[in-house]
Amino acid sequence: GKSSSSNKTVKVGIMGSDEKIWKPIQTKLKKDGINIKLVTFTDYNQPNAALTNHEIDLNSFQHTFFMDQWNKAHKTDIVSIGKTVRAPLRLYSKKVKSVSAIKKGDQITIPNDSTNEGRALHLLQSAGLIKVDSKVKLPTPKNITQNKLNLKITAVDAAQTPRSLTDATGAVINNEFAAEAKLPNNETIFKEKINKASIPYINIIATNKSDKNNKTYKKIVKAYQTEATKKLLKKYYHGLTIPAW
Amino acid sequence: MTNEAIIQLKDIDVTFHNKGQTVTAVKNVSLTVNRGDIYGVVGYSGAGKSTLVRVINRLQRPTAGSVEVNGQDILALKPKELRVARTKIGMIFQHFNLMASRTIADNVGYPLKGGELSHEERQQKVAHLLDLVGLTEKAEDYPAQLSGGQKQRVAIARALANDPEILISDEATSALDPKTTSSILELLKRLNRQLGLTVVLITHEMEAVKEICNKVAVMDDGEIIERGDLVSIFSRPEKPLTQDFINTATQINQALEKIYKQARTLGLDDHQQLVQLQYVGASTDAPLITDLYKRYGVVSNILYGNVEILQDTPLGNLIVVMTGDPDKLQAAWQYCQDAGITITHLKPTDPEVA
Amino acid sequence: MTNEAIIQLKDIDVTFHNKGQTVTAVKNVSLTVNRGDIYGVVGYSGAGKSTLVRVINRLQRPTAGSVEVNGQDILALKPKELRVARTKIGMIFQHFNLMASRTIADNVGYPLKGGELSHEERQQKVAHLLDLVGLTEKAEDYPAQLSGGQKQRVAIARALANDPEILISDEATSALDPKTTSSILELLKRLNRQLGLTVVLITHEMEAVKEICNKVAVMDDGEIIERGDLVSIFSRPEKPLTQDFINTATQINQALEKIYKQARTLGLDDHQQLVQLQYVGASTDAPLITDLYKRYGVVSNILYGNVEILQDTPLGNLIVVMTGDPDKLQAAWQYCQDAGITITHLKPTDPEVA
Amino acid sequence: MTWFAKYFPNAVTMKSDFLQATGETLYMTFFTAIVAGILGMAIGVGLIVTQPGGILENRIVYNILDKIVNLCRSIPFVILLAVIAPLTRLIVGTAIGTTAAIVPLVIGSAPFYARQIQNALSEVDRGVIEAAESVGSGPIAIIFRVYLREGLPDIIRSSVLTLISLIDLTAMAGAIGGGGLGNLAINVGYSRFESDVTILAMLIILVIVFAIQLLGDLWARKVDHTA
Amino acid sequence: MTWFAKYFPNAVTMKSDFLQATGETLYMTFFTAIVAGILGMAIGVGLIVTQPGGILENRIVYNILDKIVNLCRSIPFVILLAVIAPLTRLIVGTAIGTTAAIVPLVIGSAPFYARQIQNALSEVDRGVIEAAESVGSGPIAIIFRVYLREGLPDIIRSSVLTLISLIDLTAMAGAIGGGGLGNLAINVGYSRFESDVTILAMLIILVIVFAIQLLGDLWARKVDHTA
Ligand SMILES: Nc1ncnc2c1ncn2[C@@H]1O[C@H](COP(=O)(O)OP(=O)(O)OP(=O)(O)O)[C@@H](O)[C@H]1O
Ligand SMILES: Nc1ncnc2c1ncn2[C@@H]1O[C@H](COP(=O)(O)OP(=O)(O)OP(=O)(O)O)[C@@H](O)[C@H]1O
Ligand SMILES: [Mg+2]
Ligand SMILES: [Mg+2]
Repeated sequence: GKSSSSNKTVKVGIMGSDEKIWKPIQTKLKKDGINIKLVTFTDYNQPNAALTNHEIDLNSFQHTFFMDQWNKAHKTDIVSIGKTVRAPLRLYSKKVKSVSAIKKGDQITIPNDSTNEGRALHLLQSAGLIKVDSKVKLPTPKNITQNKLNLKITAVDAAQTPRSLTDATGAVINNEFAAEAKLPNNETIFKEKINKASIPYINIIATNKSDKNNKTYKKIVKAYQTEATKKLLKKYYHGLTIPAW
Repeated sequence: MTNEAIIQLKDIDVTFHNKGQTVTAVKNVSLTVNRGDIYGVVGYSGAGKSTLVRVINRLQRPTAGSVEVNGQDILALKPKELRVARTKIGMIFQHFNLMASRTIADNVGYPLKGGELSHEERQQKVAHLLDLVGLTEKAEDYPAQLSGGQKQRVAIARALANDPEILISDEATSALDPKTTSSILELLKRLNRQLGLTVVLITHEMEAVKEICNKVAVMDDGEIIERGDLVSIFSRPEKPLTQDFINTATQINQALEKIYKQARTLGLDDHQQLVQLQYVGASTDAPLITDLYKRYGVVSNILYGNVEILQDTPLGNLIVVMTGDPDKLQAAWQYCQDAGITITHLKPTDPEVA
Repeated sequence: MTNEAIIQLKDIDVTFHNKGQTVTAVKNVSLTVNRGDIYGVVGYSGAGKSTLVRVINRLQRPTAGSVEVNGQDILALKPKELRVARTKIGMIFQHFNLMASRTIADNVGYPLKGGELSHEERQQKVAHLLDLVGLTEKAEDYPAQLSGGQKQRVAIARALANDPEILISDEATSALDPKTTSSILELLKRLNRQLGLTVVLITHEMEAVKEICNKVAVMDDGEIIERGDLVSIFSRPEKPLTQDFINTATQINQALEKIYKQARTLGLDDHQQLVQLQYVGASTDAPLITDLYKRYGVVSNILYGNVEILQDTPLGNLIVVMTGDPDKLQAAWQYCQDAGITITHLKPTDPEVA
Repeated sequence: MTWFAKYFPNAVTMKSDFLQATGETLYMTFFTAIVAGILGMAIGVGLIVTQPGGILENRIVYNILDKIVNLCRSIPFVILLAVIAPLTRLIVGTAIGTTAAIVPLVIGSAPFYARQIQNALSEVDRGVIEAAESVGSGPIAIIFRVYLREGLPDIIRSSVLTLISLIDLTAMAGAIGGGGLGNLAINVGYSRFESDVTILAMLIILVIVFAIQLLGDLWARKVDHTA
Repeated sequence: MTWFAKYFPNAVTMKSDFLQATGETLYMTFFTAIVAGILGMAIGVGLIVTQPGGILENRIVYNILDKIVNLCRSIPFVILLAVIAPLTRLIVGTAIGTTAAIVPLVIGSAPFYARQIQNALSEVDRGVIEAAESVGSGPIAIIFRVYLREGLPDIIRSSVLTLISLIDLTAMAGAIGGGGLGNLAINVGYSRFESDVTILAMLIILVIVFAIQLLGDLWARKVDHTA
């Protein structure tokens, strides 16, 4: 979309679970003559491909870290035009009350999509459970350099992580799945810290570099970064997902 | 042959329902086969022969009627009892029904599987059966590699594997050459004599019927229209169909046709007469044709003849031109009739005489 | 019948290779069939008959040899040409090969599909063909609902659908009752006479051969061991196998066996002699048995007789007991021999005479 | 509707979503079935006629078809989606959405169907083929009038099997925004732990599956004249 | 190895991952094949013998089996994983990991295989069954000595088809930590944009698929004595 004239359709690629946040924004913008069409995906690889092929105009599903990785691998120019949320990972357990109670040989599950997998390992590292190779940006269980407790770390489908709590001692769970699974807060035994290291994990609205200055898109970002959205996030995520603007 | 009934079919009906259509293949048929019988079943293609015999081992449940085999009410048997009963009833299928996945030896040995025989005994038995049907060389081949007649012989050997008391043979020699047919019929006859095997033999080869059956039933359109022992059926067929079958088999119809054609050109005069002589039994012991000349000076020229021996009874069927004075001819015919010979006067112009 | 060759097989070999095994089904066979011939092929089960005829329309490529049909080198034809050539060669398969998914009418009409006939013409033709084989009623049924013989008749009708010039019939009447067989053979003969249809007829029914073939080839173990016109094969069979086939067909072997049994108990004296008389052609026009009495006072009693007419030529086969003075008997036999009759003296103790 | 609202608390508010998802599933299944059906049928027939001993025996063509089928069947569907995106764009102009999903669905199911057809047709009696050859039928006639006709009952049964597998496969179309009931069940019901949505979506799939199986069975029985 | 290192820059460092994934795929495929094979075979045979006109005709059993198969086939695999987790726990003690994946894989592929078996066996000639009945063979003998034997070439072909579909399915086992080549291709190669890993994983899958197809074809040809 090159024109910034009002009353145009903007296709926004999102993950299905974000629909409830985006629907009210869609309704609101309609009054301003911006027609948002939400395109939902389930696979993280598709929204960026669709963006570079101009099948969608914006997407809102990734954090900066993922975008950078993607740009490097695919030699594309996708840029962020606005922050959305922070979605810190948490380590949950139904079996133990604290990290220190984790025993030798226990099993910990982590999400199996690459960024969350790496992030989850870093989380376990900051919880003092393991050490991972610092040279590797996106570590996998293979890159664990120290595992004193001899933990069994298994990567599973992100949606499986809450479900795996029955079997595993602990599970590193994405905010959205934790929210959807309505996991009680007291089952959190470790939380990703919000600090410099977590900046790359701030979620964004992204577009092609050529559309960086598109006024309509900026309006959409504005429409997202409102109090109303904050309320919605609170309502749906109970503080698991934190507004980042 | 005792007179103990081994198969008793009573008032059997078989009706097929196929998508709206109804075909009654067997209608109200009753049939008793005694132990030791070789019972021939003949009839038009589609008359219901195969359907009828399939009722005997309940491959086909009749729509109505009762079936008793070996004193058991077959229709009332429980599955397990039925299976035991079936092991005593060998069956040769019209379409062979061999297992494509098994070798010839394996097909023949199939009925012995799960039986009491040891592996060696089974192999020996199979070898013996294959030898009986002349297929020893093909033991390790598969049905697809066999000729039509070879497949049929495998089916025969398989049906005999269980040493059945009853053998149901649905056109078991239809694909066999005369020599092989003969040897198979010999085999059946031997088993019949030596072991008392009862045979129900569906066939359309009247030669085969003549050769081994002691009783015959004739089926037409689902019904048995005539039945009886072999000689009476062949010598005194009552129904036109039965006559037709016998005539076709002896080729008398074709012969007559040809004779008529010749006779017309021949031009028979007053002193000559075309007659058909039919006789059963003793008549052949008396030298008929010589007699006729000796007694009446009547000269008989055999145009067509068929004298055969059924179940040790000769059966004669001659078409002759008799030449002599008209009154002598009359006397000769009288003589024949007195001797129990059936005389039919044939007129060359007559289109249809049998 | 012209003498123009329509099928010429030269030095045909067919070898099957199956998992290591090699079977040579046809060995160095040459065969010429003239336009208008009805050529019978007989032989033991497994002799190679089916394999041989499949070579004619290249369903089976021979391992060696050449095939010429209608002046075309069949083995050199391109696929398209072969297809055209095949439309002129009707084939009745030993195992029928009907399409289970099509009705009877549709099976018969199959060869006409894609041809020049309009829908109505096709339907008419199919109706006519079904009528010819007596299956009008079953037109809308499916093969699974037919009896064995009915299936075979469908196959016959299908083979005739294309009005072929050549009909290859592999045991086309083996599943048919004598009456239906007769009518099918009649049909073939009529097509042969009226339209010049050439027929290659594999059969094991010697009756069928006698009824319609003008030439016969006898196969044994992959080879043609004897061939010639019908009468000469039947009257003067050279190979034991051929003789066997003919004898089995006329049942002379079985008759002899029975006669021996009777004769032994009969106790023939010096004045009596058991003889077999065989003659071809004109002999039947002379009243042989009366003659023998007139001339030599020899009384002949026919124990078994078979006089039949092949291709308008009578063929006689009698077993008689002749009674008379020894010297008269001698004279009578001489007389017979002079008249072209083959005399075989049978001794009741002789176990094996044909 | 109270019991429904009670047992399906989330689903009850999603009527339009369900309608749309059902429509999408039917849409994807239908068009994929047509295209993959024709393609798979063509390849399956191709395999049968060119195989050793086939009516158009051709070792090269057979091997190529055989290898292509195996190749396509080796690619996990998610990866297939990505791999053939350029092709999808070429054909439907975009690589996302319900229509775009049809392309990978076709590529994903056609080879499978081809094998099914090949298996079904390899049961057609060689003797019947010979009978057709003997009356001068060419390859085209034999394919359409003999193979596809004699093999029909088995083809129908295999098609039912493939069709049901295809519905399963459409669940994965969510990955490229294809939507559908499977997607609803997985990405709404399952991922959001709203099991009533999952169950309702599955019930609708179940109804479709049963309908296909029932119609297929009836049809197969109708055209099966072997007994 | 230089060209390999050049074209497979990431994969070259992952030898042990590939070995492990291959092992996992073979492990899951093998054990699933055995269990689902037996189960599917039993159900398929059950369907055949109890169907109308079958040797143990039984409308009730047939309908139950038929409905169960349809039901299982209606559930998308990912959901199946979750739905049967309790069962999985019961059987293998845990619902995550390679061994745990076998349970849903079995439930996911057995009904499919059952249908394949049913289709394959419905081609067995009725006349041959009758011949066996006529010599007094009981249902067990007819199943093992006739159906499974006469239908063997078709059963092998169908098994190859199912086995290859199963390998495809193991790719989804990644969802519960099952690992395997498909998971490697998707969750390492594809989602980290390391296409060389994806390609190598697919190549290994391809080799397995070809091997199965080849062996299956050879075996089917060996036991097929119909021509
Ligand atoms: N496909 C095959 N593979 C191996 N051997 C075969 C094959 N087809 C036929 N044969 C063998 O070739 C020989 C001749 O077979 P053919 O079918 O020609 O006999 P036939 O004369 O027609 O016999 P019948 O009268 O019994 O039909 C037989 O011994 C048979 O076993
Ligand atoms: N399954 C079936 N469905 C419908 N009709 C059938 C079925 N089986 C046989 N028939 C019909 O029943 C009649 C009798 O068939 P059957 O097979 O008993 O005849 P047959 O006397 O054995 O004939 P052939 O000598 O030709 O074998 C035929 O008209 C046939 O069409
Ligand atoms: Mg019959
Ligand atoms: Mg033959």
